Amino acid sequence: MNVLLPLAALFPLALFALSAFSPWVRQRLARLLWLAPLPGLVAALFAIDGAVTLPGPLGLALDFPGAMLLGAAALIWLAAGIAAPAFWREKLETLPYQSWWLLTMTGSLAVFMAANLVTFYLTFSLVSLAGYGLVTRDGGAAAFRAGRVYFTLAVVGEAFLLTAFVLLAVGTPSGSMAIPDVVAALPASPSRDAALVFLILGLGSKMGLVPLHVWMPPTYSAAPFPAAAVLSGAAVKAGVIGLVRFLPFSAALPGWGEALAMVGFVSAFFGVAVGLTQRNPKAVLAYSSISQMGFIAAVAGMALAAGRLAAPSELAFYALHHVFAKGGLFLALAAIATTGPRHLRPILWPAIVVALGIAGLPLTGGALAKLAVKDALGSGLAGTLGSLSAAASTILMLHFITRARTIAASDDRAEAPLAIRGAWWIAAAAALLLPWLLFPSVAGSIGKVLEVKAIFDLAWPMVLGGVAFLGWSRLSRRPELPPGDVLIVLRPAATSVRGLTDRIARAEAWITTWPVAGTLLLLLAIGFAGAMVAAR
Amino acid sequence: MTPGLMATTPGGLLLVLAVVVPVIGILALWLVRWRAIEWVAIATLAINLVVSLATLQAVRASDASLVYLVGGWMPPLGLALRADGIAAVMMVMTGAIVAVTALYARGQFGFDPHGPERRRPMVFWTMLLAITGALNLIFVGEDLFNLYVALELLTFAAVPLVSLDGSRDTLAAALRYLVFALAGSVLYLLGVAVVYGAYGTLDLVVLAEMRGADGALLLAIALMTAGLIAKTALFPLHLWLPPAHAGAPAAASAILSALVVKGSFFLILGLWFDLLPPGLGAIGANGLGMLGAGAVIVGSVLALRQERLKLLVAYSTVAQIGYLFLVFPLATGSEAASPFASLAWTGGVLQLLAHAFAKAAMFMAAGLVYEAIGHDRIAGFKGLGRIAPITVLTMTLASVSLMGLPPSGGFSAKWLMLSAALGEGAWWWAVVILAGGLLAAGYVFRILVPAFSTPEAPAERKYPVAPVRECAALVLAVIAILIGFLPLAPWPLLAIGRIAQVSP
Amino acid sequence: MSLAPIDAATLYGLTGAVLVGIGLYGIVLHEGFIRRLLAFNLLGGGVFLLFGVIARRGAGAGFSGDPVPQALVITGVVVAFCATALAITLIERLAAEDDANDGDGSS
Amino acid sequence: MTTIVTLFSAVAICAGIIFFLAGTVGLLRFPDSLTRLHALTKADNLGLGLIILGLLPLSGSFSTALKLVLIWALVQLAGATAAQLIARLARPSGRGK
Amino acid sequence: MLDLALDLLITALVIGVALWTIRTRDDFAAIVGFVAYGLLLTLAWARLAAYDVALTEAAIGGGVTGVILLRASVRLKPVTTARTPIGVRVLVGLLCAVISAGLAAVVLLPVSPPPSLAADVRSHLASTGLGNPIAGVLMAYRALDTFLETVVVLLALFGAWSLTPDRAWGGRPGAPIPTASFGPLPLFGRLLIPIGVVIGIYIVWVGADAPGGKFQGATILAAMWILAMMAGLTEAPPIGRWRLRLLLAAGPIVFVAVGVAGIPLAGSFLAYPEALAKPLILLIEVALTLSIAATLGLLVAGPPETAPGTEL
Repeated sequence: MNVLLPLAALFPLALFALSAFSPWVRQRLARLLWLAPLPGLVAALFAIDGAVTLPGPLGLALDFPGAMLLGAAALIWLAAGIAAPAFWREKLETLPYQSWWLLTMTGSLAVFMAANLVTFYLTFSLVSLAGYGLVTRDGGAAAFRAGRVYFTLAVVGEAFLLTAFVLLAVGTPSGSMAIPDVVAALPASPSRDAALVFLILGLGSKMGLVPLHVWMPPTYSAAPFPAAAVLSGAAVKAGVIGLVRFLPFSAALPGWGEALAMVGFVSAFFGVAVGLTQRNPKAVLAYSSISQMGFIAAVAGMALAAGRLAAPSELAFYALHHVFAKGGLFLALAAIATTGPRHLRPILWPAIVVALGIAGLPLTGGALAKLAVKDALGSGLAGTLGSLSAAASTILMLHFITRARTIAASDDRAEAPLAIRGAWWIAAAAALLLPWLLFPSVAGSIGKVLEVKAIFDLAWPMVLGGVAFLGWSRLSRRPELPPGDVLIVLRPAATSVRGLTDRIARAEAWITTWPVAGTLLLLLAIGFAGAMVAAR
Repeated sequence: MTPGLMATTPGGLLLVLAVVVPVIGILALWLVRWRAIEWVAIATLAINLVVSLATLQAVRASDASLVYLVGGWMPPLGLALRADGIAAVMMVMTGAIVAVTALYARGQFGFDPHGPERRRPMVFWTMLLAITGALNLIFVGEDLFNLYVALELLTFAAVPLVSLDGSRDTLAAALRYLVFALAGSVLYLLGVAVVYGAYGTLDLVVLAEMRGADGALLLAIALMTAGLIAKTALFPLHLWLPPAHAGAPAAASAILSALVVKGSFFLILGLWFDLLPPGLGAIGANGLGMLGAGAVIVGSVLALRQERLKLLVAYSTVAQIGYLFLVFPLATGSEAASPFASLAWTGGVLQLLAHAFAKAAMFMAAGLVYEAIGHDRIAGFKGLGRIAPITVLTMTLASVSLMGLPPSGGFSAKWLMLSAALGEGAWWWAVVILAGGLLAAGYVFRILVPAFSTPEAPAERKYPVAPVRECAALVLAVIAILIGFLPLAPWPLLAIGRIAQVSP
Repeated sequence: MSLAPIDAATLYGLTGAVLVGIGLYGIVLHEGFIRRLLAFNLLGGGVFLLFGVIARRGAGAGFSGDPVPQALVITGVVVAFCATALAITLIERLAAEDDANDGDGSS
Repeated sequence: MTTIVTLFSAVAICAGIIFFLAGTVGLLRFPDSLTRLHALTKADNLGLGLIILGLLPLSGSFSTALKLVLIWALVQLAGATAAQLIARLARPSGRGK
Repeated sequence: MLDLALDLLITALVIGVALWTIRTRDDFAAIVGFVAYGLLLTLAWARLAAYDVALTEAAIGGGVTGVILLRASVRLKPVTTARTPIGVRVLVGLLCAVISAGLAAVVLLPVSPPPSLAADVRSHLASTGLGNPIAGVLMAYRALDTFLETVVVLLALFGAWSLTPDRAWGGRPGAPIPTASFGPLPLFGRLLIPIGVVIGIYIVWVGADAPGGKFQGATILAAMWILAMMAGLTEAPPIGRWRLRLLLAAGPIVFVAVGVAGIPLAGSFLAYPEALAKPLILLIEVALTLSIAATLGLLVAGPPETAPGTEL
């Protein structure tokens, strides 16, 4: 049963190796890409609580929250794998497309199974760096510009995470690298605060929490649809599993908890506010991701403050729904973009239900997700903020639906290929139905969902959101912001950095002239002599 | 000076073989028929690898360093050879990389067994053996003047490799390298003179026992350090490295970048951790650390800006050498029992090893790319993945180690040094290491992304390349990755027999 | 740390120190490589003088000077000569290449 | 007896030095290379000869004296050859540098 | 008192010539100055009673290096060096002064009993069968240094040969010199070379017990060979010739053979059995002399420039 874990992680890698070295496999693999995540799905279903140590510093283990997210990620990869051949057609038979697709998949599936710091860091970095290949797959100036921002933030985030892990490892007296031991030793370790700061920064850069979200909107709006689907669906959840695994929920840390919750809520509302100013539906979805990830961070924060042991599975459950909802909506956009107005209805109506589900439409998967995390938020200020964020999400989703309709194909009889529509329907079904199956094992009996109070708690934010949206759509002139709002501010920063590198290069050119280098050699000789004599 | 301490140990003869075998190889190379020169060279290097592996085994078995009194004379009068744990590891590294480079370079440089004798193969194989012998002597030498002669042997063997193709630019680069290295070795010789003037001996063990701490020793160590960092091309003094290493042919630049610069670095380690009394090194070590930090930042920024692959990899060497010098502040600052048991010491050695293998693989891959598409301008790398998949795989694996992604040697080194830095609270070194990692990811991706991207016009391979040469480069890259599978903790092997520990 | 008596050895030691200074000055500041090489040989002469002083002061056991540093100097002079020979051949070959390039003007 | 010998040596060496001086002044003052050659070879050889003559009695053993004479012979030979070569070089190119 | 005056004079001369060599703007003048500097250094070494070193300095430091520099100066076009700004010159001058001051301090403040290995050398010299202590150090105590040094010399030659243009590989070293049978130089050659060879061999022979030795003797022999080549009396052998390479490698080969033989016979590498010490050392010295003389001669001649087989 343990063998399923390495198989799930290494199967896509093996396919990558095969496709890299034999053109024969490469032709056939294009249509069979959806097979790659299957071992992951099987592992998620049957290998829960499995653990295996690979040679060297690597090791895999799977617990219930990990299994949920692994299964969800595998499913969305499967759906995207079905849509990809229809979307990219013959381009998918070339090495670059397959290699970046399979590498990102390896990283994004394995990150949920990482058992120790090194494996988690490897898989986290792999999904980030390989993601760059997916983002810039179809080329284009916008894609490469977004890719540069994405790559910078990915590498910076990875550096933060590495610092956090080193601080965690240094703080663990036993010196073991396994995640449970490290997290157990965290509250008492001397470098706890620094570790938590860098952890939040590292995972936040992946999840798109506000200061570090600038890469998400341009990247998702520039990336091709299947790439955007898997990146927003599965890849972002590497940050969520990070929170689930590394936050010490057993020890209540009110200070840190509230701080994280505050960042989370700021991201939630910021995402909606800027999302409303976007015209491109992909950008709107990107901001919806920022908002949802903010909400998850807020829930995690509150759970950390209260020291809630059940938080990991609740967070994972909420994220599971988000995988299907967000990944699915991107696939829906792919379908909408290629269908004429006449065939739009069978794609648009499920999109509306799933979109509103994100905001917590009663009886949908989203509602279950909201209910699962309601206890963690508690009834105080956080609870009301949670409901307000649901209302905000409603406005954003309605905005998304109006925007989504505009990108429908002009040719009336155009019909999206069945593969893309099929993939969307799979994701939609998973978003709506799968939470119902998993809810009992996460947050108690189904009955709770059907209580009048629960439905009312979910309904009033939706109504409030709807009314607010009507008011909003009446506004004649609405502000316009390019995707990646804060980027405008950062643009001059980028040019100044380039200026800095020019200056460094000029300085280096001057230093490497013979007289200067010779003088420096003499200076260093005297400097060392002085330093040592002074130390005496 | 306790006589017991200085007696030839059973495995001692291996040290003599390590030095003499390459020399015999050189002599044989010039006397045998032209057809057989490659076989003589490869046979010599194979024997050398076996000798270094035997040395490592002997050191591990006896858990003490091997000693050999040359000519039977006891230092300070005579010369002794000593191989401690770290020297044995360095010898195996050198032996392995040189052997694989020999396989990579077989049949190259226009070597036609049935044709007339040609200049380039004769020079390449002679200098390759000379570099191996010189490096082995640097790792096992114990007398400061003996090490000076070894350093000169190393420089005289490296310079002709730089100007092997005889073009004007490589000649200028070789000349600049030679004269700057000479300036460095003269400073080193000054230090040797001052040491002998103050203590009457040049043997490191005898000197370490004297526990001298007066001005003369400090002046000597300062001069020697300055000379050696000139030969190691540490940041402000790296003017000669990029043109030299980029101009040399691929096999040669692999050896130059991976091994030659490490020889003089190994001596600085010996000076600072064995000869210098513990308390006095603090300020100087931080100075070296700052230079290393400068190297990491400037080297990486320059590498990011290069248009040609070999220059990019050469500047990457400048940056990765910077990491090595972070060992000084971290090891002297650590509270571990001795600096050799500290995380930073093992981290430094791992960085040295991982960089050697990864850089050798990268330069060989650069050579293969040049042969495959006729140029090494990075802009024109589109579609390389399809033409030379094994070469691109080699570059990817080597890049993983250079970037410091697990499970590679580069990552283990980065992890251990970060742990040392953050453990000691010296967060600024940690910032440097991380910044270096970011920039390394930057310049590495600059190579890999075009290699993996689809070209406009379907690119095709210009010249066929023997698969054994691609596999040779791949083997080195895989070793760089495999080093990452070693445990992430200080290696006891590296602390065996250090002179500072042996003498109470 | 008594001051050394002003005798031949000390005098030549100071000469050596001054020569080292002059040599370093020449290596760093000269433009052409041949002049830098000259400065390197001056510098070498100075360093070996320092060894000579140590040898002279170490006289004893019937020798007019400690033989070990003298042996080091002999080895050092030969190694320095080899370095100069290699460098000069490089300089000449570089000059020949420049002429060749200037000749066909395609430098 | 010894005083006469030392007196003789002193006189011989002083004469030698004077000739050396003359040669050097000639080297500096003469207009072109041929005349300078002339001054240099003649004056210096004679100067050296006188100095060695002066040194002969002071040298301890006969072998040392012989070595001194050999040195003088070598300098003569070398000086003459060098002068010939430089002269050949200087003459065809007109009045020399 | 007179001695001190002489030493002061030599010191002033040496430093004066050195400064002049650095300051002068004309390269050729600097080289001539350097040759003078080399000879003055020989005087300094003689005054320091280090006669072996004085011989070496005269032969190799002043002599052969001067010849190579002159050979190079003929080929180089005078490059007008732009004067570096005064500020940089002052700074570098200051730094050099500081380093000189540091070394002067080390010289002026010596360790009270001057450290020396003279006694150790004396006590073990008998077992090496050599009279000259420096030969003892070079050939017995630090034999590894000397062995490596011969390899360095050989490697320098191979390095110089590596700078041959590809078409000229296998040709005769150095620029082609017309073979002349008359004129002042051939006459000078015919007179001097026999004497020179005899003196060279004598110096090698006497080196075992008195100042002299293989390097100095080999340099004289090499000088004679260079003179013969310059005078056109003999032709430089093509570098491809096997006998030449055997001659070049003879020194190190004999050294290694005797060294390795030392392991079974005398218990350690480069150790000499008690009875056979002197003959073995002399054997090595002879072989080394031949090799080093050939190597120095070829180094001075320089790498081949004309393709093999193109006779003038």
